[in-house]
Amino acid sequence: MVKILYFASFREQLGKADEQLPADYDSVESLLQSLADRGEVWQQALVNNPNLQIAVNHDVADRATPIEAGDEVAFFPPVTGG
Amino acid sequence: MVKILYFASFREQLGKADEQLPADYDSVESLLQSLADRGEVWQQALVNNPNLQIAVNHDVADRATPIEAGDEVAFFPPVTGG
Amino acid sequence: MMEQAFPQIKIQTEDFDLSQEVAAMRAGHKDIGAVVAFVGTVRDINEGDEVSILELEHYPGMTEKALEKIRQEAHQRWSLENSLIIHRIGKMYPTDQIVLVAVASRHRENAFYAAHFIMDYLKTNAPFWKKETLPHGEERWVDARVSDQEAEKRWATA
Amino acid sequence: MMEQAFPQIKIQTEDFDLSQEVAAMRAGHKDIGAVVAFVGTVRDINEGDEVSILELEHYPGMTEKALEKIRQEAHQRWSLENSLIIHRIGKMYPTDQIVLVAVASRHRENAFYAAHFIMDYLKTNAPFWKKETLPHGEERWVDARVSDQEAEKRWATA
Repeated sequence: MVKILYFASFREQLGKADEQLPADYDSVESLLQSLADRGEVWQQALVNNPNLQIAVNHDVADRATPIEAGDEVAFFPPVTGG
Repeated sequence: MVKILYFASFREQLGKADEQLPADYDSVESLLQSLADRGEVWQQALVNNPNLQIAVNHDVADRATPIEAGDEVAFFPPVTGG
Repeated sequence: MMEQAFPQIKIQTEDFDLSQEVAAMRAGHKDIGAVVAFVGTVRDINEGDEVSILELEHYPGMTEKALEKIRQEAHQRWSLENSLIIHRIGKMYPTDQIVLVAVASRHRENAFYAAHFIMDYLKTNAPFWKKETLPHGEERWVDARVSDQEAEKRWATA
Repeated sequence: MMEQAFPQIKIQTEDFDLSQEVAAMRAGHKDIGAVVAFVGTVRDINEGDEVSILELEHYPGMTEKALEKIRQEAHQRWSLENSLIIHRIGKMYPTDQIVLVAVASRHRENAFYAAHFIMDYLKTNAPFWKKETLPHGEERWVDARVSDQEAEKRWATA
Protein backbone atom coordinates (compact mmCIF):
# COMPACT_ATOMS: atom_id res chain seq x y z
CA MET A 1 0.00 0.00 0.00
CA VAL A 2 0.90 3.64 -0.42
CA LYS A 3 -0.30 6.32 2.00
CA ILE A 4 -1.51 9.55 0.40
CA LEU A 5 -1.93 12.82 2.35
CA TYR A 6 -3.65 16.06 1.32
CA PHE A 7 -3.04 19.31 3.18
CA ALA A 8 -4.62 22.74 3.56
CA SER A 9 -6.74 23.91 0.58
CA PHE A 10 -6.15 20.55 -1.17
CA ARG A 11 -7.67 18.66 1.75
CA GLU A 12 -10.71 20.93 1.63
CA GLN A 13 -11.14 20.86 -2.16
CA LEU A 14 -10.71 17.10 -2.40
CA GLY A 15 -12.74 16.41 0.76
CA LYS A 16 -10.08 14.05 2.06
CA ALA A 17 -7.13 14.27 4.45
CA ASP A 18 -5.56 10.90 3.66
CA GLU A 19 -6.12 7.53 2.06
CA GLN A 20 -4.40 4.21 1.41
CA LEU A 21 -4.01 3.01 -2.18
CA PRO A 22 -2.52 -0.17 -3.60
CA ALA A 23 1.15 0.24 -4.54
CA ASP A 24 0.33 0.08 -8.27
CA TYR A 25 2.29 3.17 -9.32
CA ASP A 26 5.94 3.38 -10.26
CA SER A 27 6.19 7.15 -9.86
CA VAL A 28 4.35 10.19 -8.53
CA GLU A 29 3.37 10.95 -12.14
CA SER A 30 1.47 7.68 -12.62
CA LEU A 31 -0.23 8.11 -9.24
CA LEU A 32 -1.33 11.62 -10.23
CA GLN A 33 -2.73 10.40 -13.55
CA SER A 34 -4.76 7.79 -11.74
CA LEU A 35 -6.10 10.32 -9.21
CA ALA A 36 -7.00 12.73 -12.01
CA ASP A 37 -9.39 10.13 -13.42
CA ARG A 38 -11.62 10.70 -10.40
CA GLY A 39 -13.02 13.88 -11.94
CA GLU A 40 -12.72 17.57 -12.63
CA VAL A 41 -11.81 18.71 -9.10
CA TRP A 42 -8.98 16.17 -8.90
CA GLN A 43 -7.80 17.11 -12.38
CA GLN A 44 -7.73 20.80 -11.41
CA ALA A 45 -5.98 20.35 -8.09
CA LEU A 46 -3.39 17.74 -9.00
CA VAL A 47 -2.66 17.92 -12.71
CA ASN A 48 -3.53 21.40 -14.00
CA ASN A 49 -2.04 23.14 -10.98
CA PRO A 50 1.36 24.80 -11.41
CA ASN A 51 1.47 25.33 -7.62
CA LEU A 52 1.22 21.64 -6.72
CA GLN A 53 3.85 20.71 -4.11
CA ILE A 54 4.86 17.09 -3.58
CA ALA A 55 6.64 15.23 -0.79
CA VAL A 56 7.59 11.55 -0.64
CA ASN A 57 8.51 10.16 2.77
CA HIS A 58 8.79 13.71 4.22
CA ASP A 59 11.23 14.91 1.55
CA VAL A 60 10.47 17.37 -1.22
CA ALA A 61 9.77 15.41 -4.41
CA ASP A 62 8.53 15.94 -7.95
CA ARG A 63 6.44 14.10 -10.54
CA ALA A 64 9.38 11.93 -11.59
CA THR A 65 10.07 10.66 -8.05
CA PRO A 66 9.64 6.86 -7.90
CA ILE A 67 7.28 5.40 -5.29
CA GLU A 68 7.05 1.94 -3.82
CA ALA A 69 5.04 -0.01 -1.27
CA GLY A 70 5.07 1.61 2.18
CA ASP A 71 5.82 5.10 0.91
CA GLU A 72 4.01 8.20 2.18
CA VAL A 73 3.14 10.65 -0.59
CA ALA A 74 1.82 14.14 0.22
CA PHE A 75 0.22 16.80 -1.98
CA PHE A 76 -0.13 20.40 -0.85
CA PRO A 77 -0.16 24.06 -1.97
CA PRO A 78 2.83 26.41 -1.50
CA VAL A 79 3.69 26.76 2.19
CA THR A 80 2.81 29.89 4.18
CA GLY A 81 4.27 29.44 7.66
CA GLY A 82 6.44 31.75 9.74
CA MET B 1 34.47 78.54 32.16
CA VAL B 2 34.72 75.39 30.07
CA LYS B 3 34.10 71.92 31.49
CA ILE B 4 36.58 69.24 30.42
CA LEU B 5 35.88 65.49 30.81
CA TYR B 6 38.26 62.53 30.45
CA PHE B 7 36.96 58.97 30.03
CA ALA B 8 38.24 55.41 30.31
CA SER B 9 42.00 54.96 29.76
CA PHE B 10 42.42 58.74 29.39
CA ARG B 11 40.95 59.34 32.83
CA GLU B 12 43.35 56.78 34.30
CA GLN B 13 46.44 58.02 32.43
CA LEU B 14 45.79 61.68 33.19
CA GLY B 15 44.65 61.01 36.76
CA LYS B 16 41.61 63.21 36.31
CA ALA B 17 37.93 62.66 35.43
CA ASP B 18 36.99 66.30 34.90
CA GLU B 19 38.05 69.88 35.48
CA GLN B 20 36.91 73.46 34.89
CA LEU B 21 39.13 75.78 32.88
CA PRO B 22 38.75 79.46 31.99
CA ALA B 23 37.14 79.95 28.56
CA ASP B 24 40.42 81.16 27.05
CA TYR B 25 40.40 78.92 23.98
CA ASP B 26 38.72 79.59 20.67
CA SER B 27 38.82 75.96 19.47
CA VAL B 28 39.50 72.40 20.62
CA GLU B 29 42.94 72.73 19.00
CA SER B 30 44.04 75.64 21.17
CA LEU B 31 42.68 73.90 24.29
CA LEU B 32 44.68 70.77 23.39
CA GLN B 33 47.88 72.76 22.87
CA SER B 34 47.46 74.29 26.28
CA LEU B 35 46.82 70.91 27.95
CA ALA B 36 49.88 69.42 26.20
CA ASP B 37 52.08 71.96 27.98
CA ARG B 38 51.35 70.09 31.22
CA GLY B 39 53.89 67.40 30.34
CA GLU B 40 54.77 64.21 28.53
CA VAL B 41 51.73 62.16 29.54
CA TRP B 42 49.34 64.91 28.39
CA GLN B 43 51.30 65.33 25.16
CA GLN B 44 51.10 61.57 24.48
CA ALA B 45 47.41 61.18 25.26
CA LEU B 46 46.01 64.31 23.66
CA VAL B 47 48.33 65.46 20.88
CA ASN B 48 50.37 62.48 19.64
CA ASN B 49 47.41 60.12 19.76
CA PRO B 50 45.76 59.22 16.43
CA ASN B 51 42.96 57.53 18.41
CA LEU B 52 41.90 60.64 20.31
CA GLN B 53 38.11 61.07 20.18
CA ILE B 54 36.52 64.45 20.91
CA ALA B 55 33.00 65.56 21.82
CA VAL B 56 31.71 69.08 22.38
CA ASN B 57 28.37 69.43 24.14
CA HIS B 58 27.62 65.70 23.65
CA ASP B 59 28.21 65.80 19.89
CA VAL B 60 31.14 64.28 18.04
CA ALA B 61 33.67 67.03 17.31
CA ASP B 62 37.20 67.48 16.01
CA ARG B 63 40.22 69.72 16.62
CA ALA B 64 38.74 72.55 14.55
CA THR B 65 35.49 72.69 16.50
CA PRO B 66 35.08 76.13 18.14
CA ILE B 67 34.46 76.30 21.89
CA GLU B 68 33.01 79.02 24.06
CA ALA B 69 32.12 79.69 27.67
CA GLY B 70 29.77 77.09 29.12
CA ASP B 71 30.74 74.34 26.71
CA GLU B 72 31.45 70.77 27.78
CA VAL B 73 34.45 69.23 26.02
CA ALA B 74 35.22 65.53 26.35
CA PHE B 75 38.31 63.49 25.40
CA PHE B 76 38.24 59.70 25.15
CA PRO B 77 39.63 56.66 23.33
CA PRO B 78 37.68 54.75 20.63
CA VAL B 79 34.43 53.39 22.04
CA THR B 80 33.98 49.68 22.84
CA GLY B 81 30.38 49.21 23.95
CA GLY B 82 27.78 46.72 22.81
CA MET C 1 8.57 11.63 19.99
CA MET C 2 9.95 13.98 17.34
CA GLU C 3 11.06 16.38 20.09
CA GLN C 4 13.72 13.89 21.12
CA ALA C 5 15.00 13.32 17.60
CA PHE C 6 15.35 17.09 17.02
CA PRO C 7 15.66 18.76 20.45
CA GLN C 8 16.22 22.23 18.94
CA ILE C 9 12.95 22.05 16.96
CA LYS C 10 9.60 22.49 18.71
CA ILE C 11 6.17 22.36 17.12
CA GLN C 12 3.55 23.24 19.70
CA THR C 13 0.08 24.68 20.19
CA GLU C 14 1.00 26.59 23.38
CA ASP C 15 2.67 29.99 23.48
CA PHE C 16 6.36 30.35 24.38
CA ASP C 17 8.31 32.68 26.68
CA LEU C 18 11.08 34.45 24.82
CA SER C 19 13.36 34.88 27.87
CA GLN C 20 13.04 31.26 28.95
CA GLU C 21 13.62 29.85 25.49
CA VAL C 22 16.66 32.03 24.85
CA ALA C 23 18.09 31.19 28.28
CA ALA C 24 17.63 27.45 27.63
CA MET C 25 19.28 27.74 24.23
CA ARG C 26 22.28 29.57 25.78
CA ALA C 27 22.63 27.19 28.74
CA GLY C 28 25.86 25.23 28.66
CA HIS C 29 27.35 27.40 25.91
CA LYS C 30 29.39 30.01 27.73
CA ASP C 31 31.39 31.36 24.79
CA ILE C 32 28.42 33.29 23.42
CA GLY C 33 28.69 37.00 22.71
CA ALA C 34 25.63 37.47 20.53
CA VAL C 35 22.05 36.23 20.45
CA VAL C 36 19.61 37.15 17.70
CA ALA C 37 15.97 36.21 18.27
CA PHE C 38 13.28 36.63 15.64
CA VAL C 39 9.64 36.50 16.73
CA GLY C 40 6.89 36.40 14.12
CA THR C 41 3.55 37.69 15.35
CA VAL C 42 -0.05 37.72 14.07
CA ARG C 43 -0.79 41.02 12.36
CA ASP C 44 -4.33 42.38 12.64
CA ILE C 45 -4.34 43.34 8.96
CA ASN C 46 -3.54 41.21 5.89
CA GLU C 47 -4.12 42.14 2.23
CA GLY C 48 -6.04 45.17 3.49
CA ASP C 49 -8.55 43.17 5.55
CA GLU C 50 -8.93 42.92 9.29
CA VAL C 51 -8.05 39.45 10.56
CA SER C 52 -9.76 37.90 13.61
CA ILE C 53 -8.23 34.42 13.74
CA LEU C 54 -5.18 32.83 12.15
CA GLU C 55 -5.10 29.03 12.06
CA LEU C 56 -1.84 27.19 11.40
CA GLU C 57 -1.84 23.69 9.93
CA HIS C 58 1.30 21.62 9.37
CA TYR C 59 2.56 18.26 8.13
CA PRO C 60 3.67 16.34 11.24
CA GLY C 61 6.95 14.54 10.69
CA MET C 62 7.95 16.41 7.56
CA THR C 63 7.85 19.74 9.41
CA GLU C 64 10.41 18.74 12.02
CA LYS C 65 12.67 17.20 9.39
CA ALA C 66 12.46 20.27 7.12
CA LEU C 67 13.19 22.67 9.99
CA GLU C 68 16.13 20.61 11.26
CA LYS C 69 17.57 20.56 7.74
CA ILE C 70 17.35 24.38 7.56
CA ARG C 71 18.94 24.69 11.00
CA GLN C 72 21.81 22.36 10.08
CA GLU C 73 22.38 24.30 6.87
CA ALA C 74 22.70 27.51 8.92
CA HIS C 75 25.27 25.83 11.19
CA GLN C 76 27.28 24.79 8.13
CA ARG C 77 27.25 28.29 6.65
CA TRP C 78 28.07 30.27 9.79
CA SER C 79 29.99 29.63 13.00
CA LEU C 80 27.20 29.25 15.57
CA GLU C 81 27.14 28.05 19.16
CA ASN C 82 23.50 26.96 19.18
CA SER C 83 20.11 27.65 17.62
CA LEU C 84 16.43 26.95 18.21
CA ILE C 85 13.25 26.99 16.15
CA ILE C 86 9.77 27.02 17.73
CA HIS C 87 6.66 27.15 15.56
CA ARG C 88 3.16 27.19 16.93
CA ILE C 89 0.19 25.45 15.29
CA GLY C 90 -3.56 25.76 15.80
CA LYS C 91 -5.61 28.92 16.36
CA MET C 92 -3.93 32.23 17.06
CA TYR C 93 -5.15 35.81 17.37
CA PRO C 94 -3.78 39.27 16.51
CA THR C 95 -0.56 40.09 18.42
CA ASP C 96 0.03 36.40 19.33
CA GLN C 97 3.49 34.97 18.84
CA ILE C 98 3.67 32.45 15.95
CA VAL C 99 7.31 31.55 15.52
CA LEU C 100 10.68 31.95 17.26
CA VAL C 101 14.06 31.58 15.62
CA ALA C 102 16.92 32.14 18.07
CA VAL C 103 20.61 31.88 17.22
CA ALA C 104 23.67 32.23 19.48
CA SER C 105 27.21 32.86 18.26
CA ARG C 106 30.50 34.40 19.40
CA HIS C 107 30.15 37.46 17.18
CA ARG C 108 27.01 39.26 16.11
CA GLU C 109 27.33 39.08 12.34
CA ASN C 110 26.96 35.29 12.22
CA ALA C 111 23.89 35.37 14.46
CA PHE C 112 22.18 38.07 12.39
CA TYR C 113 22.80 36.31 9.08
CA ALA C 114 21.89 32.85 10.36
CA ALA C 115 18.60 33.95 11.96
CA HIS C 116 17.58 35.82 8.81
CA PHE C 117 18.54 32.83 6.64
CA ILE C 118 16.56 30.39 8.79
CA MET C 119 13.45 32.60 8.64
CA ASP C 120 13.70 33.06 4.88
CA TYR C 121 14.04 29.31 4.32
CA LEU C 122 11.34 28.45 6.84
CA LYS C 123 8.92 30.69 4.93
CA THR C 124 9.35 28.75 1.68
CA ASN C 125 10.44 25.26 2.79
CA ALA C 126 8.63 24.24 5.97
CA PRO C 127 5.18 22.66 5.49
CA PHE C 128 2.93 25.09 7.34
CA TRP C 129 -0.23 26.65 5.98
CA LYS C 130 -2.17 29.65 7.29
CA LYS C 131 -5.91 30.15 7.14
CA GLU C 132 -7.41 33.50 8.12
CA THR C 133 -10.87 34.18 9.50
CA LEU C 134 -12.20 37.67 8.77
CA PRO C 135 -14.51 39.52 11.21
CA HIS C 136 -17.73 38.38 9.47
CA GLY C 137 -16.63 34.76 9.63
CA GLU C 138 -15.30 34.35 6.10
CA GLU C 139 -12.33 31.98 5.94
CA ARG C 140 -9.53 32.04 3.39
CA TRP C 141 -6.19 30.36 2.90
CA VAL C 142 -3.28 32.77 2.90
CA ASP C 143 -1.48 32.97 -0.44
CA ALA C 144 2.25 32.36 -0.66
CA ARG C 145 4.14 35.60 -1.33
CA VAL C 146 6.41 36.14 -4.32
CA SER C 147 8.54 38.33 -2.00
CA ASP C 148 9.26 35.26 0.15
CA GLN C 149 10.50 33.35 -2.90
CA GLU C 150 12.75 36.29 -3.76
CA ALA C 151 14.03 36.47 -0.18
CA GLU C 152 15.09 32.83 -0.28
CA LYS C 153 16.92 33.23 -3.58
CA ARG C 154 19.31 35.81 -2.12
CA TRP C 155 20.95 33.07 -0.04
CA ALA C 156 21.68 30.84 -3.04
CA THR C 157 25.29 29.74 -3.25
CA ALA C 158 27.11 29.50 -6.55
CA MET D 1 15.78 62.57 33.66
CA MET D 2 17.18 61.41 30.33
CA GLU D 3 14.80 58.44 30.39
CA GLN D 4 11.90 60.81 29.84
CA ALA D 5 13.57 62.69 27.00
CA PHE D 6 14.36 59.41 25.20
CA PRO D 7 11.86 56.78 26.43
CA GLN D 8 13.15 54.11 24.01
CA ILE D 9 16.71 54.43 25.33
CA LYS D 10 17.66 52.95 28.70
CA ILE D 11 21.08 53.06 30.37
CA GLN D 12 20.98 50.99 33.53
CA THR D 13 23.09 48.96 35.94
CA GLU D 14 20.42 46.29 36.50
CA ASP D 15 19.76 43.34 34.23
CA PHE D 16 16.74 43.27 31.88
CA ASP D 17 14.13 40.65 31.04
CA LEU D 18 13.95 40.02 27.31
CA SER D 19 10.27 38.98 27.27
CA GLN D 20 9.13 41.96 29.32
CA GLU D 21 11.11 44.49 27.31
CA VAL D 22 9.93 43.11 23.96
CA ALA D 23 6.32 43.02 25.20
CA ALA D 24 6.55 46.64 26.37
CA MET D 25 8.04 47.71 23.04
CA ARG D 26 5.22 45.96 21.14
CA ALA D 27 2.43 47.29 23.38
CA GLY D 28 0.08 49.65 21.58
CA HIS D 29 1.50 48.75 18.15
CA LYS D 30 -0.81 46.04 16.84
CA ASP D 31 0.30 46.03 13.19
CA ILE D 32 3.54 44.19 13.97
CA GLY D 33 4.44 40.99 12.16
CA ALA D 34 8.14 40.79 13.00
CA VAL D 35 10.33 41.43 16.02
CA VAL D 36 14.11 41.09 15.93
CA ALA D 37 15.91 41.22 19.27
CA PHE D 38 19.68 41.29 19.59
CA VAL D 39 21.22 40.50 22.98
CA GLY D 40 24.94 41.03 23.53
CA THR D 41 26.40 38.91 26.32
CA VAL D 42 29.68 38.75 28.23
CA ARG D 43 31.94 36.10 26.71
CA ASP D 44 34.24 34.23 29.07
CA ILE D 45 37.13 34.49 26.59
CA ASN D 46 38.56 37.60 24.90
CA GLU D 47 41.78 37.84 22.87
CA GLY D 48 42.56 34.31 24.06
CA ASP D 49 42.36 35.10 27.79
CA GLU D 50 39.80 34.07 30.34
CA VAL D 51 37.76 37.03 31.57
CA SER D 52 36.38 37.25 35.12
CA ILE D 53 34.77 40.68 35.19
CA LEU D 54 33.73 43.14 32.50
CA GLU D 55 33.18 46.72 33.62
CA LEU D 56 31.28 49.16 31.42
CA GLU D 57 31.84 52.91 31.68
CA HIS D 58 29.89 55.50 29.69
CA TYR D 59 29.48 59.23 29.12
CA PRO D 60 26.16 60.20 30.74
CA GLY D 61 24.16 62.56 28.56
CA MET D 62 26.12 61.96 25.38
CA THR D 63 25.30 58.23 25.45
CA GLU D 64 21.54 58.74 25.42
CA LYS D 65 21.79 61.36 22.69
CA ALA D 66 24.08 59.19 20.52
CA LEU D 67 21.83 56.13 20.87
CA GLU D 68 18.67 58.09 20.10
CA LYS D 69 20.33 59.50 16.99
CA ILE D 70 21.19 55.96 15.80
CA ARG D 71 17.64 54.81 16.55
CA GLN D 72 16.11 57.72 14.63
CA GLU D 73 18.41 57.02 11.69
CA ALA D 74 17.16 53.41 11.62
CA HIS D 75 13.55 54.63 11.59
CA GLN D 76 14.36 56.89 8.64
CA ARG D 77 16.01 54.10 6.66
CA TRP D 78 13.43 51.36 7.25
CA SER D 79 9.71 51.21 7.89
CA LEU D 80 9.55 50.31 11.59
CA GLU D 81 6.73 50.26 14.13
CA ASN D 82 8.93 50.72 17.19
CA SER D 83 12.41 50.06 18.59
CA LEU D 84 14.24 49.96 21.89
CA ILE D 85 17.86 50.12 23.04
CA ILE D 86 18.96 49.06 26.53
CA HIS D 87 22.62 49.16 27.53
CA ARG D 88 23.89 48.15 30.94
CA ILE D 89 26.78 49.85 32.73
CA GLY D 90 28.90 48.82 35.72
CA LYS D 91 30.29 45.38 36.56
CA MET D 92 29.17 42.31 34.66
CA TYR D 93 30.27 38.68 34.58
CA PRO D 94 30.52 35.94 31.94
CA THR D 95 27.14 35.05 30.38
CA ASP D 96 25.53 38.30 31.68
CA GLN D 97 23.42 40.32 29.28
CA ILE D 98 25.07 43.63 28.28
CA VAL D 99 22.89 45.15 25.61
CA LEU D 100 19.46 44.73 24.00
CA VAL D 101 18.42 46.12 20.64
CA ALA D 102 14.82 45.25 19.77
CA VAL D 103 13.01 46.31 16.61
CA ALA D 104 9.40 45.73 15.55
CA SER D 105 8.09 46.06 11.99
CA ARG D 106 5.35 44.77 9.72
CA HIS D 107 7.67 42.58 7.68
CA ARG D 108 10.80 40.76 8.81
CA GLU D 109 13.35 42.20 6.42
CA ASN D 110 13.11 45.72 7.86
CA ALA D 111 13.46 44.45 11.43
CA PHE D 112 16.53 42.34 10.61
CA TYR D 113 18.32 45.14 8.79
CA ALA D 114 17.43 47.83 11.34
CA ALA D 115 18.55 45.78 14.36
CA HIS D 116 21.83 44.90 12.66
CA PHE D 117 22.37 48.54 11.66
CA ILE D 118 21.69 49.83 15.18
CA MET D 119 24.17 47.36 16.69
CA ASP D 120 26.88 48.17 14.14
CA TYR D 121 26.50 51.90 14.78
CA LEU D 122 26.25 51.49 18.53
CA LYS D 123 29.60 49.64 18.49
CA THR D 124 31.42 52.57 16.89
CA ASN D 125 29.37 55.63 17.87
CA ALA D 126 28.03 55.27 21.40
CA PRO D 127 30.41 56.38 24.19
CA PHE D 128 30.84 53.16 26.17
CA TRP D 129 34.17 51.64 27.23
CA LYS D 130 34.89 48.14 28.45
CA LYS D 131 37.52 47.15 30.98
CA GLU D 132 38.27 43.47 31.57
CA THR D 133 39.59 41.86 34.73
CA LEU D 134 41.53 38.64 34.16
CA PRO D 135 41.48 35.77 36.72
CA HIS D 136 44.70 36.90 38.46
CA GLY D 137 43.33 40.40 38.90
CA GLU D 138 45.03 42.12 35.98
CA GLU D 139 42.87 44.84 34.44
CA ARG D 140 42.95 46.03 30.84
CA TRP D 141 40.88 48.27 28.62
CA VAL D 142 39.32 46.46 25.66
CA ASP D 143 40.68 47.62 22.32
CA ALA D 144 38.33 48.84 19.61
CA ARG D 145 38.08 46.32 16.76
CA VAL D 146 38.89 47.12 13.17
CA SER D 147 36.11 44.67 12.23
CA ASP D 148 33.60 46.96 13.95
CA GLN D 149 34.77 49.92 11.86
CA GLU D 150 34.39 47.80 8.73
CA ALA D 151 30.92 46.67 9.82
CA GLU D 152 29.75 50.26 10.17
CA LYS D 153 31.07 51.23 6.74
CA ARG D 154 28.83 48.71 5.00
CA TRP D 155 25.79 50.84 5.87
CA ALA D 156 27.19 54.01 4.29
CA THR D 157 24.84 55.66 1.84
CA ALA D 158 26.05 57.25 -1.38
